[in-house]
Amino acid sequence: MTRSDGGCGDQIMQNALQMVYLIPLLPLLGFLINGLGRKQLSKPAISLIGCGTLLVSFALSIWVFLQVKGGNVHTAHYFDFISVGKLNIPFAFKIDQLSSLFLLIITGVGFLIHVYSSSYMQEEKPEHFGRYFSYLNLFIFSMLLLVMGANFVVMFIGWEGVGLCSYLLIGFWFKKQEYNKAASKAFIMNRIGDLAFLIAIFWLIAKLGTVSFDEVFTATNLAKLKTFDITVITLLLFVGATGKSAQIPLYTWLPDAMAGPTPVSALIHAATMVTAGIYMIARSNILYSLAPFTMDIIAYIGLATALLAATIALKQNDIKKVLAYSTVSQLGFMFLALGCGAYTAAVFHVMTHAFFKALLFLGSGSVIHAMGGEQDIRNMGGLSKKLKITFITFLIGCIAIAGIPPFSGFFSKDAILLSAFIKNPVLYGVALFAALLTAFYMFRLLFTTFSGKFRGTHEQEHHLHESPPAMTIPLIVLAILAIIGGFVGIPEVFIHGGDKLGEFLSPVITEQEHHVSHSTEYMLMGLSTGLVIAMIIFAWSKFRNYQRSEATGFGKVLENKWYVDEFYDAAIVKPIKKAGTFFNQVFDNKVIDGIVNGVGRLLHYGSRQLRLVQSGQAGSYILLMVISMVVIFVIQFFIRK
Amino acid sequence: MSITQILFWFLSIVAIFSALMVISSKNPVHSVLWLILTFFSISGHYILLNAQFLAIVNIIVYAGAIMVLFLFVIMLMNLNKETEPQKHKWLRIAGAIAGGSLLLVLVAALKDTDIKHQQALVNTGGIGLIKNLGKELFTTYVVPFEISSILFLSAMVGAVVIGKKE
Amino acid sequence: MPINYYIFLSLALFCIGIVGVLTRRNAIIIFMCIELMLNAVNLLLVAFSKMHYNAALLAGDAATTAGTDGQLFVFFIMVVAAAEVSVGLAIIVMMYRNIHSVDVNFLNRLKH
Amino acid sequence: MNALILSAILGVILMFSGILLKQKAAIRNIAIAGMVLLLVVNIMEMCGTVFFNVNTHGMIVFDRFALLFTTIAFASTLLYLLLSARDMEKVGVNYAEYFTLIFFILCGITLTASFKSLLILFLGIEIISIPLYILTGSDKKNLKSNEASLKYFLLGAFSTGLMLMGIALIYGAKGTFDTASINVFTEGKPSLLLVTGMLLLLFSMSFKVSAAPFHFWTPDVYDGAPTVFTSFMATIVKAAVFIGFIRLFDEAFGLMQPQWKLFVAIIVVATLFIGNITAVFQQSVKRMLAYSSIAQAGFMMMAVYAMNTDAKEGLLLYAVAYSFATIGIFAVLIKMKDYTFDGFNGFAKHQPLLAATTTIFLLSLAGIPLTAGFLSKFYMLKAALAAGNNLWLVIFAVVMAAVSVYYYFRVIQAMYFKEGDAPPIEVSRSFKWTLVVLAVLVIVFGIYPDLILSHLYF
Amino acid sequence: MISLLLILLPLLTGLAAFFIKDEKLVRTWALLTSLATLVVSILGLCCMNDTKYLEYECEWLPSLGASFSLKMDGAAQLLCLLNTIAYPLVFIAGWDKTYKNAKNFFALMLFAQAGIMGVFLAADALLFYFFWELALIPMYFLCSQWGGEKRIAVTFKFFIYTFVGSLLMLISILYLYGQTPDHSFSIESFYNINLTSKQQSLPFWLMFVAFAVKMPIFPLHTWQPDTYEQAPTSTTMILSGVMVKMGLFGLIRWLFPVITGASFMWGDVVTLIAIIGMIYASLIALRQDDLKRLVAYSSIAHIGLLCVGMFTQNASGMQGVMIQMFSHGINIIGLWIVVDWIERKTGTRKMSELGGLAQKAPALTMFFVIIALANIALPLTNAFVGEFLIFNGLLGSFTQYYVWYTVLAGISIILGAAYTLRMIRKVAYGETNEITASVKDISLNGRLALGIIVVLILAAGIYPQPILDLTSGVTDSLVDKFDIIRKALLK
Repeated sequence: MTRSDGGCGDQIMQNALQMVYLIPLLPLLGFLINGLGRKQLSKPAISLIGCGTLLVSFALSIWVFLQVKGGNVHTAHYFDFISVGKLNIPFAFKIDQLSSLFLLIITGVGFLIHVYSSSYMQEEKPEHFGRYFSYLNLFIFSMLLLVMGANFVVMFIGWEGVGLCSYLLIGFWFKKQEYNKAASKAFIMNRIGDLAFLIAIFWLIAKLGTVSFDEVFTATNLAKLKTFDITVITLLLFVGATGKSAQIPLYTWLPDAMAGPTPVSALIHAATMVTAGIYMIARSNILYSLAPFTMDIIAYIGLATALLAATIALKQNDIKKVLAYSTVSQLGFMFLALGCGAYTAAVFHVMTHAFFKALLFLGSGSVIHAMGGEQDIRNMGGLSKKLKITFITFLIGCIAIAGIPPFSGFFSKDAILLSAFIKNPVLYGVALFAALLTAFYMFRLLFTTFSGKFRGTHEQEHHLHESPPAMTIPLIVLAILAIIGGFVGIPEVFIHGGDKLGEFLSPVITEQEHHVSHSTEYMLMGLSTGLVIAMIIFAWSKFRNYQRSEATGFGKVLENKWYVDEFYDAAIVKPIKKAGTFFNQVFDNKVIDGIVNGVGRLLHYGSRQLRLVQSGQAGSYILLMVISMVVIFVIQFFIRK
Repeated sequence: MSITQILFWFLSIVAIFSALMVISSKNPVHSVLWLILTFFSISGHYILLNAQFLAIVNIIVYAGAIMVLFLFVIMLMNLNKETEPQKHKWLRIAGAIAGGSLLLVLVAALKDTDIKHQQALVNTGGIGLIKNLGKELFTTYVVPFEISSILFLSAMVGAVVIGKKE
Repeated sequence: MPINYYIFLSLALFCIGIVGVLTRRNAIIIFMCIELMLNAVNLLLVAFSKMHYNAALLAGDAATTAGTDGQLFVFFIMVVAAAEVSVGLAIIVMMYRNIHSVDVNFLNRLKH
Repeated sequence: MNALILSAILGVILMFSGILLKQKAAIRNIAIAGMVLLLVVNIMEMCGTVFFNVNTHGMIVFDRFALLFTTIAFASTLLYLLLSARDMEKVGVNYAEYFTLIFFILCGITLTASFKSLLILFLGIEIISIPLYILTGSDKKNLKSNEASLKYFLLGAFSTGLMLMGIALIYGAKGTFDTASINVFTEGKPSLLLVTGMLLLLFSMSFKVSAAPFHFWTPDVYDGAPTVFTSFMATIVKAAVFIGFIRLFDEAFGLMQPQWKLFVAIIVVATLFIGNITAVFQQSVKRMLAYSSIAQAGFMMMAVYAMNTDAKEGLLLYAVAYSFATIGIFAVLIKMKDYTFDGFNGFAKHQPLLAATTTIFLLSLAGIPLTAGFLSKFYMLKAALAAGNNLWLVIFAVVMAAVSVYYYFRVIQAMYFKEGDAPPIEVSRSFKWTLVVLAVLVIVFGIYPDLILSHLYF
Repeated sequence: MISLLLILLPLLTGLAAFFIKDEKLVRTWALLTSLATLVVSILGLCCMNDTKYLEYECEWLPSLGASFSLKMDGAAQLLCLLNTIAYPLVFIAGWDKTYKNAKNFFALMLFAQAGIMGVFLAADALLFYFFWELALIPMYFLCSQWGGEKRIAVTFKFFIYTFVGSLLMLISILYLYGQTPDHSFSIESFYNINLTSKQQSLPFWLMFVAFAVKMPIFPLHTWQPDTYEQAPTSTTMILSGVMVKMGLFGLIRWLFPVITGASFMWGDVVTLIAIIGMIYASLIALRQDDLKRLVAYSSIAHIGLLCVGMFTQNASGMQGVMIQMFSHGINIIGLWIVVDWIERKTGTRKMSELGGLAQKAPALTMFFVIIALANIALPLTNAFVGEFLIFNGLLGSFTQYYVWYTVLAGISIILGAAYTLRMIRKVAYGETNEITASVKDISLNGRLALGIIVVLILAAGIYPQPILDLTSGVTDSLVDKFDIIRKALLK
């Protein structure tokens, strides 16, 4: 696994994995074709290209995965991206367990969502349709770069690339300025994180002179780093992650990002992009294991985010907003896991979450589709009769996220809770509470949407219909995955060696062994499951047939998301704008330019005064001459002596 | 105190007094007359300094030709006390102070020069005689002499240009 | 007579001339004052020439012509003065023709 | 020597031609021909052929420096005549006499450039001044002209008085008028008489070159004099007096630098300041040029200040750059009806060629590279820096140069960028071509000054 | 040979252009000649890249110790390439414009090119100063002849500003000349000057001010927005795309190698000023409504970053500057083309009056977005490489506050994203209004120019190594100089 020198050593050319560049290349091609030919191509052609390229790379990813499973991990080096002085940054891909797993998730879920989109976006004009698919492909491309990059810089390229795509896709319907605002907000908040990421990279370069994983994560290099450096670097990287993965304090962009088309929300803002932060930290777990302080920070931030988002989700009425906040909350769980050193658990949850959250989003998409663009759940209800498949799949999704065995969510969330318990029972308690809230608001959503009687307008009711197969099939597939997805990580307590995922990832992820008695483990599982079921029943009793009611008191605070956006606006945005106005109107014009022009004005004034000396009278001229003569004589004879 | 010294003091006082009168008398004609007196006293000094030739020339050229010219002009314009323009009082004072301070400064500066004890006034020596001067003028100083003719020419042409009626 | 006296005398005349220039407005008078200044210079030159002559004599050079140049310079000054006077008076007369005044401050178009 | 005598003769010839010939063209042609002859003869003397060999008893020495400068002066005068001789007709009836006086002035210039005795300097300056009084007043019916000539005369005579007093004191101290023997003093410090005389000479010379605080006559006289003659006296004459200035202070007072350097520095600063600052607010281009000539004098004074080889070369180059540019501008200005800045509005539309050349001249005056003006200023700064620890002076000069850009570019702006109807003026083809030649020369010397300076050495 | 040709070609063709009456003809002439120059510079880049072609020397003013010597190192080659690329782009983009008396316009443009080229090539201080001014004069005439309504005053201010600066530089040059062992202006003898850092301070500041005005660096920038706003856009492109680099190049060739000690000593101060300027300009850009002014202020911010990069005085930072000089030139020309098109078609530059161009002019919007994103240094665009290296250099530099400097500079990057996206949003997105409803998409020549620019952006963004290799020689030598000084001081 040593980085090749120059990239064309024989053993590397022999290595089949050298061909992985095809995986990102195909979506890139799709992007170019669809992007440039969006006027010429017809919709079917566009969707064919969009999905086809992705299908192929999905197939390739499976092949790669099998290769890796067969123990063939490889760093494919292509060319020197930047090489200055001692610093050399190659353009290289790293194919190992972690990346191959993510490859599967991205291409797989991505493919499904492409298929889904091809019918969901039917109403768009061809060129916008093409634009949509080109963006989507571009996103897949950058996401693949992100996970395949063999060093932090290539990773960063993808990192910013996905940010760009999310910007483009949130603002896809660019006629609506508030959508564009949301897009800009997403991009800028990501930028803040990215800056921290960059500084971390620079710090690494300054200390180690290299950024490639293979070299950074070697014992010799890590030994060079002082604890302080490691803490700073890891913290900075984590700040980067908070931007991308919507953690406190940079999470507010994600709910707004729901402005984009629903499949986009499913793909980017639920399944893949937002998990980039987790991937990055998991990727550099060796570094993090050396920075306990950072780990604590991560754990607390993650937990706080999980709780905060969950509380907010309780009172949201926009179906997508609820899902968005639940995403934030779930991401919080993942970070909690990371903070507790349970990297595998985090990755596991990323996977399962990708399944059920994508499922939920697509389901909501199907609902919105059916409701003719209506997103407010207060105007829904009783949809279960009309949208059977959607309802069932949605239900599965909810069960999965709520964490009821044997659905996938249960295993991953359980692993996380366990790790939290091991770190600190208090953490566990809070996390459990958040999990319960999750169950509650998810089922609130489910019941208000599907049960009870319809609360929308009549023509909406008349218009209600089940979505076409192109949309339902992905739902079904994802539903199946949401059910069985958890079986790759069955805890030891049930089956010895059930934790396939853990084994698979063990080469890249080193976790300290933890030991809790089986009884405790059983007890915890039972507790959580029981409470969750109780919560579901409570929600059922409360929202079986929903009555519209104004939120009051605390509920209002929650409905307004703890006024965090308002706070940011007042604390940061407004001052910056004020400063800009001040500099623009006062400082630049009056002060600096004032000085410059003042010199000119002074010149004029001096000139006007000075020419009065030229009185035009010979007498005064001579007088002045004589006086100056006297002065000079005095200087010469009486002063200079 | 020899006779020459007495003469020196006398002439000096006359010169300075008449010079002061030149600048102070209201009537231009009077100033001219006072100025002529000044020139005469200066010529007296020349004689004391055995510069006989210059003394004569001074009287002929200055007191004679030039001052008469002035007198003619003044008469021609019949300037007199009434037509005489007066400077503003303060300006006059300022001028007087300026000139006076210049004198003061110069005198103060030059009162102890390294040559202050050298004698100027002795009755010997004939360099001032026309013979010597002429010899010098037409041998060593012939070139400047010719050049001065150019000066006169230009002055003449100038007078023509300015004076000729159109 | 020490040379200092001559220096002071001519300086005095010279400065009187300057004062005249400064205090009068009649162009002709001003011009006359300038002539006075020139004469002061002449006097000084003659005195100096005499002084240098003496110095040379005392140095023991019996047939010296030291100091001649000074007197010749005076001669040239007179030449120049004459020329100047002719031109100057011409100018003054010309002005008088135009404005019927010899006041130097009367014409004051050119200023600032 | 050739030039000295020939110029005198030519003066006389023209004086009579005024009586004998009636048509002005003939007179003009004689003058120009004479000018060419003068130039040729002078160049021949540079090459070593001397026609008249008069023993000047060491009062006049035609060394390389003097000859080179006189050549420059004659060349500029030739160009000046070619451009502006025609315009003298407008001034008054005494057409021939004007040429006569100009030739006499050239005679004086030759003296001033090559004197070795204070007497010659004095005569030279007087031969320059007296005709100038006349030329200034030559527009007899014009009161401005009268006023100018009266002021010029009174102040000039006054400064002559100062100069004579200075010479007298120096004579008292040294007993000689010969510059070389003035410059030697055995006793450590120069005597008070000498210093006083030197300072008086400094004043009078500063007056003649219109350096502050003895510059007051300049704006009024340049403004009031007929523009044709302003052009002449502002350029060639001023340059000549400067040559006399630097010669005097190099040869006679070279060893007294401690006594005068400070005052020259003060004069430089004052001149630059007053000239540039006052020019900013002027409304008439002619008067602006008068002030600018003061400012340029300030720069030339830096040569006197520095007093080294660079300074001398630079002064020669400056004489060329400044004279050529100013002559060109004045030649155009004479043609204008309206001397105010607004008079130039839209000038470029009607007269693209004149505008272009004028622009080049203005750029040269402003000291923009590629023009002779830049290199001459450059030499000055270089010389001043080489003269010792005086960065402050150089910086000040540079800032003032920046100020000068302000008023020079006002003209360019008016000509090119302002809308206006400058009345179309008709100019002869020869005039245009002479102007172009002048502009080309300005640029050529700006790129390769050695064309001139290489003649300074064998 | 090559170097001489690079100067002579535009100069002579410019002269010739004065005599071409027909507008169409002179336009073609200008384009063709600029292309020829481009070919020459490419020749110098690839096949004739040997000192005997790249260097030229002949006698000029032996008495002054000045000679007409041209030297073409990596940096010079890069910038000459930029210069030669910029001109055809400008001419193509302005193909459908008409100027009153066009011949003067194009002639002056070509003169300016010659002047700029000379600045990049001159290996003699006096010659350098000559060209420095020569580049300025045509610009002055271009701006005040063909500019906007406030052009005269604004351009004059610009002229005075830069003129004062360059005069100060002249003093500095003269001072250094006095210190040269053999009194000569040639760059080698300038490199042989040895002064203590303290003695160097004055000439350093004198010279730096000149360069700072040109760049421009806060607080000497106030000429820039007005000038960019008033000048004819073709000229603005050259001003901001190429001329600005003269200042930076001055640092590279005339300040750092000659006055190394002071450059090191004052590095912190200058960096701080530049960073303040970056944030300052970004904040102002955030509040601009006028497109041109916005671009102008963003340019100030970017140039500030470049200056910071130079003063990191290590390989990474300076290499970053090298590539970023090129990138900034390309990108900002692209931005100007877009802005110019918008102004010409809508008659306004006010973002508040624009909007919805994405519907009317998708192609334009596409280019606009790509270039704008390049402007905020998105990965795989050229600017990313440059800014990455600069920031890396900054954090790795030896100033004791490097962390804070990096963070502060980073803030301006975020702000940069903010105002750029704001610009895109207000101009391209949203509903159309009566002004933008009738806009047509960009014309063919515009597409061509922008297309070339986008290709360059991506090419340099994906595979920047060639450029870095080109300039590595220059930066390495500079780094060595600084290392020596640093060791001397730290001892």
